[in-house]
Amino acid sequence: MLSSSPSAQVFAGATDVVPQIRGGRQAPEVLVDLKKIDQLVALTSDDKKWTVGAATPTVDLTENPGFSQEFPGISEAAGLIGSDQIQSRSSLGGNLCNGSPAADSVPAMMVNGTRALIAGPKGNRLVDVSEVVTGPGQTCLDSDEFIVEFEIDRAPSLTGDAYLRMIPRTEMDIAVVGAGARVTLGEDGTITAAALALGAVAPTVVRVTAAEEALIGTTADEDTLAVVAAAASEVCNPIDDKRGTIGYREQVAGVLAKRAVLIAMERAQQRNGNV
Amino acid sequence: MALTEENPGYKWVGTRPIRPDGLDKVTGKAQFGADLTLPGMLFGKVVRSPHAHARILSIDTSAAESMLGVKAVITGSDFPDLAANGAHASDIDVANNAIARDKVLYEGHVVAAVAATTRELAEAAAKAVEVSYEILPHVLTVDEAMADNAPLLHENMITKGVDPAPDQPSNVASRIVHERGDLEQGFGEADVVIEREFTTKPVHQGYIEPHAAVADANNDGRANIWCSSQGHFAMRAYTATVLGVSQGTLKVTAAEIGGGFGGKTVIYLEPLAVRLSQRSGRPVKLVMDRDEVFRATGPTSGTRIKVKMGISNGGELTAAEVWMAFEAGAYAGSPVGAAGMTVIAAYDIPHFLVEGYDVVCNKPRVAAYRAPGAPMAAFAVESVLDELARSIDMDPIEVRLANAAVEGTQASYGPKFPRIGFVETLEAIKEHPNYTAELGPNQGRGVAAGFWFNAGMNSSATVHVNENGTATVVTGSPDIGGSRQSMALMAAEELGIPYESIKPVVADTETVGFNDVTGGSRVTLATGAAVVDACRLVIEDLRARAAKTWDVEIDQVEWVDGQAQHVDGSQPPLSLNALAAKSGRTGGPISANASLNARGVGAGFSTQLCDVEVDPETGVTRVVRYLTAQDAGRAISPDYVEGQMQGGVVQGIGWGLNEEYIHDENGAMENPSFLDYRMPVASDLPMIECSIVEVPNPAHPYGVRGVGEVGIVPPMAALANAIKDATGVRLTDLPMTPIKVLEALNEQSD
Amino acid sequence: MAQVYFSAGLRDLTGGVAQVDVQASNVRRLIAALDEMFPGIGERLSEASSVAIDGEILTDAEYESVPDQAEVHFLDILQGG
Amino acid sequence: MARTHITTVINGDEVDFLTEDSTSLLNALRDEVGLTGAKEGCGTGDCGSCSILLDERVTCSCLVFAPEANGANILTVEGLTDAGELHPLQQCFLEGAALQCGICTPGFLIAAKALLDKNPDPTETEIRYALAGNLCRCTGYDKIVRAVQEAALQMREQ
Repeated sequence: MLSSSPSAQVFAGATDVVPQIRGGRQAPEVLVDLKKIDQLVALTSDDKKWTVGAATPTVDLTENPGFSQEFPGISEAAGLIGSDQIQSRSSLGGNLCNGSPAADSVPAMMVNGTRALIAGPKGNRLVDVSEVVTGPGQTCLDSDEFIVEFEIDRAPSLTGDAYLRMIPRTEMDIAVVGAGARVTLGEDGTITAAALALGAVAPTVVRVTAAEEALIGTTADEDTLAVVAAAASEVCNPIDDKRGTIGYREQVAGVLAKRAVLIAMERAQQRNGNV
Repeated sequence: MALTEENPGYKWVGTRPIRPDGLDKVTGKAQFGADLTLPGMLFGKVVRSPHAHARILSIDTSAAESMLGVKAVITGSDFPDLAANGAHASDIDVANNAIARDKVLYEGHVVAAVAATTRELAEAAAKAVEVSYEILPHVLTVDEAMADNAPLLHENMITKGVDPAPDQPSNVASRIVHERGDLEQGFGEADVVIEREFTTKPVHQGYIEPHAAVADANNDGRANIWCSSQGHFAMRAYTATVLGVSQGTLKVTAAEIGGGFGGKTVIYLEPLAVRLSQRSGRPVKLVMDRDEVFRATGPTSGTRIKVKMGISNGGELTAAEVWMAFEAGAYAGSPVGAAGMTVIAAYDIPHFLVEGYDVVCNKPRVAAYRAPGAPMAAFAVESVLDELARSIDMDPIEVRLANAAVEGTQASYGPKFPRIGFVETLEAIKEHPNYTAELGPNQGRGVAAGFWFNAGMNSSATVHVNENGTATVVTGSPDIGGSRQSMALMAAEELGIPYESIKPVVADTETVGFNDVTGGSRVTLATGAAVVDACRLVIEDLRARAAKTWDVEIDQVEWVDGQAQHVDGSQPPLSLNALAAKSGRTGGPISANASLNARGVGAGFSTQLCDVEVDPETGVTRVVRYLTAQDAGRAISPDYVEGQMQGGVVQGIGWGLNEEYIHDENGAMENPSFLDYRMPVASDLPMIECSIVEVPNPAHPYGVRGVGEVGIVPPMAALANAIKDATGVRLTDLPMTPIKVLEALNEQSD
Repeated sequence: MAQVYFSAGLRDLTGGVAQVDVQASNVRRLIAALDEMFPGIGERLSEASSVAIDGEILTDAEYESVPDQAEVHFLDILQGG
Repeated sequence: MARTHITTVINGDEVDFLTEDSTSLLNALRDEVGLTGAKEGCGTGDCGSCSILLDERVTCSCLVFAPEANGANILTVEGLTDAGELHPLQQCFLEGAALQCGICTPGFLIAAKALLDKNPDPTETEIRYALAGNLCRCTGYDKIVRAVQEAALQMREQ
């Protein structure tokens, strides 16, 4: 159906599509409700991974105790996408495919190595979430493709993640800066693996590899965190817009990066053994 | 009824019963502006300018008109040219703002409107109207508009209030000035002089209900209008002016109104809906979407204000010099006049000069917003006062007490104050435990005060006694925040019957005498006084009927607790019920009207205390505690007095921290949505603690002062003073966003 | 005699005079008397101002009586929200 | 464009209506079904005035395509009252003066019901965050939060 109608628009929660159509920014001939496909609205896990249907309402993630304990960062990011009203409808698939650099769930998914299963007439392909968005509003999906589900490998023990964002209010805003972090600790309490991703500071969500490398082998002590913050600020390539300035985004990216790593550390220390 | 301050002995006034209109509002039955549907009704849509300043070269409506289902398309040429008819300048501005003629003056200015059988068709037809523009250079701020050689919005605008009158036109509509004493002497007597410059952005009233109007025109030239507004009599007058018809041809019914705060005292849609209805022969509904509300209605002015004040080491203010410029938007009429009158009115300052400018620019025409003009002025002066108090190491309440206006103080705007309650609000804050509560890390505390005149104006009320002894109280003041409850409480008190026996009604323009707008915090005072007068006429009539029944003189009859009593107790009392049941025998139905131009307006004062916590690494400010003390004169309905106080404070918090109009370089608004125009949400706030101060207004039967507006005056300065206390940085540019706070903190640490 | 005060904004019409004593029984007559003293001020006062008599601010007050010794100020008309 | 026939259960009653595919559920409820309790404050999901329960989940009806409601169970503010008896939230909003102009009230009542259905004993902070998707410009939220606290207490005691 998607291939036959060039102006077809798929939607899950439609929280962005409805206003776009109404505001005249889109005029699709066909609307396809992905929620009607069972596989797209599901949340399951096995020994190896969690599978999240791309159109699953984010409230299903935040209200799932198992998922939320294992990936509190993804859960809290999902819980920041708009109000309770929005979370009844919003989905990881929609949040990602909008292509917004400020999408809250994307840094959280990225630091957890999330993969997207993309379906299309030429068959299915599995793509790392970090490769889906190619620019503001742009994705690697062809117009006849859509995301079916996300796969997230089970978190090893002594692993924790976190997502923080800066908004002027406490709710109902688009992130001015977002930071997702994940660390895994060795038995000695030092970091053996680290991931850090920032939202709203560049055309797409960016990984802070310099910070990740700096964290390895440390306990995220103050000196290391200063390096993390500096690396985070350094990787930013933001714009001045109505929501924030370049200088502010760079500075606060460092602050949130540091804070997110600390929370992830704390969670990692508490999570001994697979949930 | 004798009124004593301490124990008025009221049975209903001052109680907290359920509001008369509440049930309809919690069950979804209440009919707001957009809720009405008439048989055969069409949907309208307005075509708006995408340019901030442009000449309209041509409008081609043919494509829209030829669409199936499109029933009418109108443009400015469908309305009379008031300028050619020699109308008053302010009426011409109202008409040109309702629909542009030759020039558009802001993005969102109306250029045409359509009516069609469905919402979707109307939107498509609006898009099909082709307007050709010659884009003109624009000015967006007072600085740009006042610059030499600035592009002019109105080629014939000569500044008023300047002597001699300028010989060249400009974007400055008028200048106001207030002056007393000798500035040089005053600053000479000061030990500390502080001078600061402040800027504020336009902010919107932010009512949740977009403007809506339904019009149904008959082919005899008459038309019915249903709309949500703060004054359906005013809507009738403005609409008649724009249409060039007699007011008598229009009947306006007030829908329930979903918030206004001043922004619904003006017309936008009503004349368009009537004209579309006339052209199509069908009822037409016009409803704005939120984007239109932001781009084309409200807001209040952006400003630049300079304040210089002097104080003695003993804490006495010696002099003040204020310069301010207010954006009026596209047409003259910013609230700079009120700002000039209120800016230092709360204090007794011997030497001052206040100068203000009303400046047009290419933004939507400003509309009234809660104590129009006073909040920005207070932000500046109360911030400087805080700095002065710090500089002489004086407590912020004490410095205000030392200079506070009291009864007999010659107000800066002229007359002497009658009995006012400013000092009492300051003392209420000082005595409250919040004033000395411990502050945590990164927390700070700020105090600020505010003054607002309040208004009186014209009101009418009718009281009908029903056959069963209940009463209907009819007024023409749209109820925006619970005024039907105040009317019912005062009527119950007067008539001596239960509150539940009173049915308050807001009637249409043909059913009750004239009422000015619900604005200026006037309804409980002025319309309330009309209700009280009408009740007293009814009581007079009831006493006469009891006297007739008992065959005695009227002076032998008293009205006590809802019944007629013979002064010597020689007759069994006659209840309202009994008198109503037999009214036919004593002269017919019982009812009375009262109309008045209200007297005895009592000034309003508010003092507020704000505790904030500032994240030093992100600049985010959170309000952790808030207390507001306000003189209500007498709280007829304490629930809704608190509601006004809390609502005003929270609008002020939004104004102070996050709300602002953001425009791009082309003069288009960048944030016309509730997502990016950031009004406070529930999780941003603590409880707003209220201390109702009651210093009765001696000139009102129940001591009422207006309470609706003054609450929004202090919050921005209270926040700025608290941020200063928490961080050491002084912010002078609203809103005090995390970005600005962090920049200031960075500068401080450099 | 009522004491009439002119705000700074009106003083361009009074030649800088800030206060005068005027005998008039009501506001309309007061304005007429002032217009004789300061030609042109009458129109300005009746068109765009409120009046405060002994501290009470009134609008549309032309028939309001002016007590002997009253303190009278003319003010700009205000708009409320 | 041909209109689609939608069958739903609204406030306990089976209701059919016709709609265009791109019409929002809010407009369908208001224009086709005649239920005007849900209000449009923004049309973009930012104010919550149009809140309904859609299959028991709180949702902005302005962000739902009307055809999505086919087969769904909908609760609007008009359905909160049970055989003329007010829901405790409605009663507490009235008694606590938790409304001024009243335009946001239907949305708040629905959002508060969704909260209390899930969490019968919320903290003040939980209430404030659960209601953060509902804008009120009149009250400053104070009396609304208190009314929800009171209703929660009454419902727990029942």
